[in-house]
Amino acid sequence: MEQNFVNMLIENPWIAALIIVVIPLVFVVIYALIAILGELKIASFVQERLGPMRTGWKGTMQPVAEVVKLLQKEDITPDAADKPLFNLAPFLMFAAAFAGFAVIPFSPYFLPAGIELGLFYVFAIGSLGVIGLVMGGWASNNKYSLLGAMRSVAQIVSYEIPAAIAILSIATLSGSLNLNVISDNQSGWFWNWYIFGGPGPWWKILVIPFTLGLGLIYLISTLAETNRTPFDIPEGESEIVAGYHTEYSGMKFAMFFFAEYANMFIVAAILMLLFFGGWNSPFGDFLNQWWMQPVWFILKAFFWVFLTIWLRWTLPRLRVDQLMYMSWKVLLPWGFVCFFAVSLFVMLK
Amino acid sequence: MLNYFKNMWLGVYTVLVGLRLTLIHLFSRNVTVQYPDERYPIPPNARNRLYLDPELCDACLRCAKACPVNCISIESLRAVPGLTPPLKNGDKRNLWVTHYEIDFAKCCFCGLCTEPCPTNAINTTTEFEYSTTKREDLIYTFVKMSDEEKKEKEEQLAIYQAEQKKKKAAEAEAKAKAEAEAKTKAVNETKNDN
Amino acid sequence: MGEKRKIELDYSQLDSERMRLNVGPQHPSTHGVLRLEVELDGEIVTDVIPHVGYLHRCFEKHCEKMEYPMVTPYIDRLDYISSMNNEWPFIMGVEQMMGIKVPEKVEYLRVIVSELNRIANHQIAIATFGLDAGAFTPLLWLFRDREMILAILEKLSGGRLLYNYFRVGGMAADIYPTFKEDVLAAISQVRKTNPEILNLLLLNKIFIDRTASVGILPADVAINYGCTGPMLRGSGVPYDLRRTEPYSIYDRFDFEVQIGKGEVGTVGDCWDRNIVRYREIEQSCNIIEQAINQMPMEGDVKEAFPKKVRPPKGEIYCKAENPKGELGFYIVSDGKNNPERVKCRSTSFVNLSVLPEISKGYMFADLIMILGSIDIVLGEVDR
Amino acid sequence: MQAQEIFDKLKEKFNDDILELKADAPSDPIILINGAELFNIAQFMRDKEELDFDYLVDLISLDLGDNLGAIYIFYSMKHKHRIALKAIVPKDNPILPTLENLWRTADWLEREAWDLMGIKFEGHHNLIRILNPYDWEGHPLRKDYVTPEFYHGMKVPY
Repeated sequence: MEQNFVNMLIENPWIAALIIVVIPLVFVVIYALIAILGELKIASFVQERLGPMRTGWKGTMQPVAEVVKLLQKEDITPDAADKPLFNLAPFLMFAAAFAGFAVIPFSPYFLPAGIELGLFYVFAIGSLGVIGLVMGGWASNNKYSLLGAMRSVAQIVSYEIPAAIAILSIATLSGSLNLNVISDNQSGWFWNWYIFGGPGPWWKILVIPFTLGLGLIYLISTLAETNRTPFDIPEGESEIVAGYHTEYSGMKFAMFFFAEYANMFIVAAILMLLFFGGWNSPFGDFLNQWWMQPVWFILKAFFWVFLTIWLRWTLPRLRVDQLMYMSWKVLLPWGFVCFFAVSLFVMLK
Repeated sequence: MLNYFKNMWLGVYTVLVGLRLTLIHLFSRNVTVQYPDERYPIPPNARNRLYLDPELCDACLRCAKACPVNCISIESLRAVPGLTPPLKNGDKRNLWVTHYEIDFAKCCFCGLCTEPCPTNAINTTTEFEYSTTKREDLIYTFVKMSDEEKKEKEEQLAIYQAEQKKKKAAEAEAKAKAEAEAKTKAVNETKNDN
Repeated sequence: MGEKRKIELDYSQLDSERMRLNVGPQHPSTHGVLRLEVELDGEIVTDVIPHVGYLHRCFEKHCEKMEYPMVTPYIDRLDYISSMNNEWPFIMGVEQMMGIKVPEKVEYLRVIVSELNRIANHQIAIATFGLDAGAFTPLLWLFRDREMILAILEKLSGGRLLYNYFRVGGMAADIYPTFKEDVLAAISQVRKTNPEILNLLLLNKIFIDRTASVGILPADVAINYGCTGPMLRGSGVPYDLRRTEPYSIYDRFDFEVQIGKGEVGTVGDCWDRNIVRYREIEQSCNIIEQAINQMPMEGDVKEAFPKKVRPPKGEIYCKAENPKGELGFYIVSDGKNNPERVKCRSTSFVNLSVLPEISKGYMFADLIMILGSIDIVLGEVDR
Repeated sequence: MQAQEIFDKLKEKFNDDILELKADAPSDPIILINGAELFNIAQFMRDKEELDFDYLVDLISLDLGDNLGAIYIFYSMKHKHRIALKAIVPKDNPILPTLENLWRTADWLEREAWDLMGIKFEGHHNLIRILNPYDWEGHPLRKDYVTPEFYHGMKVPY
């Protein structure tokens, strides 16, 4: 299977590589704008408001206006800040988030880098963002930023573990770390998705509760890793103002913002690839043409985005110790239980 | 251990209850009033910007005295009876308002000034959109007599006062005379009695 | 390597320092311009020093220069969330000094408007408390319902937030024709949407985890600190001036004084204080319903206006149950047009003083919740 | 318990320091006391079983011309009665004992009275200004207070 349609179209490898890099970048920007709009509009509809109504048709251009505003703003570096680190942090964070896109297959014909250890890579690179976060929090020379950064590190590091357990289980189930292969394994109807035990004999229904549990565990961990409510403690505005990006404004704040949204897409994509059939149509061969596959993939990722927004406007925020409790005492033990059950199933199959 | 499971179940259950509620509200009617296009109905008795009808004001200073923040400043001049047109409601005008201004930057919109007004000259209106970029623009001058007019009125008043003074003096003289006459008369009478 | 090194940790030698964090005067959740000097050991609060006075407006000094009717607009601005309740004790005090008996209709109208305002205040208190916990949606839902109440009060008095509606001897304006229907509609709306708030926020497991057994205020400490209102009732003391020393016509209504029972945690925790507020909304609805049905619709509200507000020589302490607690005015009159001295026993000021006592040893996030559960308005703290 | 009974009870214990009872309605009943003995009287009122004033409602400071006055309002949660104590101190040496150790609420109330009226509370652990800025001069609620023209270069009367 050829992994990149761009390579097929363009002879020159350099230009092709450039285009391959630019496509996800453009995608991230468009995706972030749509996600921001969704956030604004869903929030306001839940709260019986109308939300932004004056920019474009029914306020659809609001995110664009916000980004333009952010870019126009004065770039402020506080006097007491550690300037090199302060300026580096947002870019590091964005770079880390963006690097994850290298192995995300939008469709079988578009995989920027077809490395075999894709799952491992995306997980490793995802943790790098924490450094940018700590850097920003520390270099701001602000106590609120520092508190936010510390909370953030504790949170992200703890929640990597349940997430890793969930990923490990799926790797066991599929026998591969290549995201394209994992996705390919789940082709067919939606009961072949790994959240429903993956393809297998009829008695796989025994493992379905455990895979569902793993899906839930991974979902909760992704919420925590992307700092979404109810785990938005690092930027809990009522306590520590804005957490690690208290001192950031303008362009650098926009970088943090985009990094966050890029990160959100990565975790959503992983969730979809591992549990929800990736780029496969849920209905067998129906609408499973090559041009529909990326659409399915993006639609599924947007469903996750909708879910997080829905949760955000429903729930209050947890406290730091309760967050840790949830990670180490609830998600991790149950993750292990599910992992053992899945392993047993694989051995017996 | 039981508590552990109970907490977990409660956590999941209450989150689902909340999600159900927010989902219902996601599709319910929105209550936003899109302000400059649509407007919230303001009741007629709303206490917003004050309005003074200069034709009704008699400069009795009751509004200025009632104001808790002293935002009303009034200057007045005594009116000459006979030469002065009456108020709009037909009452006699005792004083000319030469200067009447309200500083809306100070005004606290309590409406206390409207209550003691004998002629309902000062009133609250429903107008609330009058923000300006300069603080001076918030000082509203309702009456400002030009210098010539003021001078004219002052002169009239001076003449009138002079006349009055004369009259008064004449009266006083007449009175004194009358009294003196009465006295002498009385003295005469007593004399006569004797 | 080889030899195993013995590790001895002497914690007193460990180089650690406590962090002093300045929360406020500009901070998203200090409910105004309150400044808290917080000493943190990691995330644990070891000391809190509140610095108040950023909004000091010399209320008491102003009162001495002002005639009695001119004081009410200033009182409105003390606790701007519940202005109606604020005006009542002052006006009542002046009336008692002058020996004015207000008409029946005025008494009922006063009860209705202040209970409406109590609902509005508690809605704000619960909403902002939810906001401190990170729940944004209940805020907007509660503001939507509050809007109906504010519309009624606006139609009555002409002001939306600062009413200036109470007068010595009566009210500034009579009721409008559809008053009864509007009030009943507002009550039914509040009653309909209240369970939603309960389910979405107050009974949510995360919210309970955040608030239960946090900021526990035992009853004796609460009394010793002079806390009143939902603060004290949350600690299980049924002290409500409407019931213990009924003023005006509160003895005619049937309602229950709500106290915290510690259903999900300990008696006197943040959750208890808020559930008391939540239940008081329901009780206020009951009172309003009874009052609006008993209220005489005819009659003049300006009947008992005195010619000149000039109380005789004397002094009086007049108190009323503000949504936040006992609000009292000590008025000293020397027979002139303006008071000799007005002292305001502001509820928020006294309630806030308990913050350092109950927030030590909790986490920083809990401090914010405790502060939110006290329900302060800085306009009243600083006067 | 009625005001008269409370007065009698106090008179019995502190005969000379309890001066008089003013109970002309509608004003609240006020017991005039000797300021120097305030702490002992207050302690007696709090701890005595039949009185049991566990709640200090308010502390009011007054300017009485040559003297300063302080009025303490007490309430008993148990017996549901109310009484006020009034102590008068000379203006040039306004010292009262602190009640901070009996009722914690007195902490802030006394700070407020010190800040605005300038009554010194002896034994208060932290008698600093509370509503005014910490470096403000004078006690604004006194009748003879003159508002300063400038505070740190800012014009004060607007």
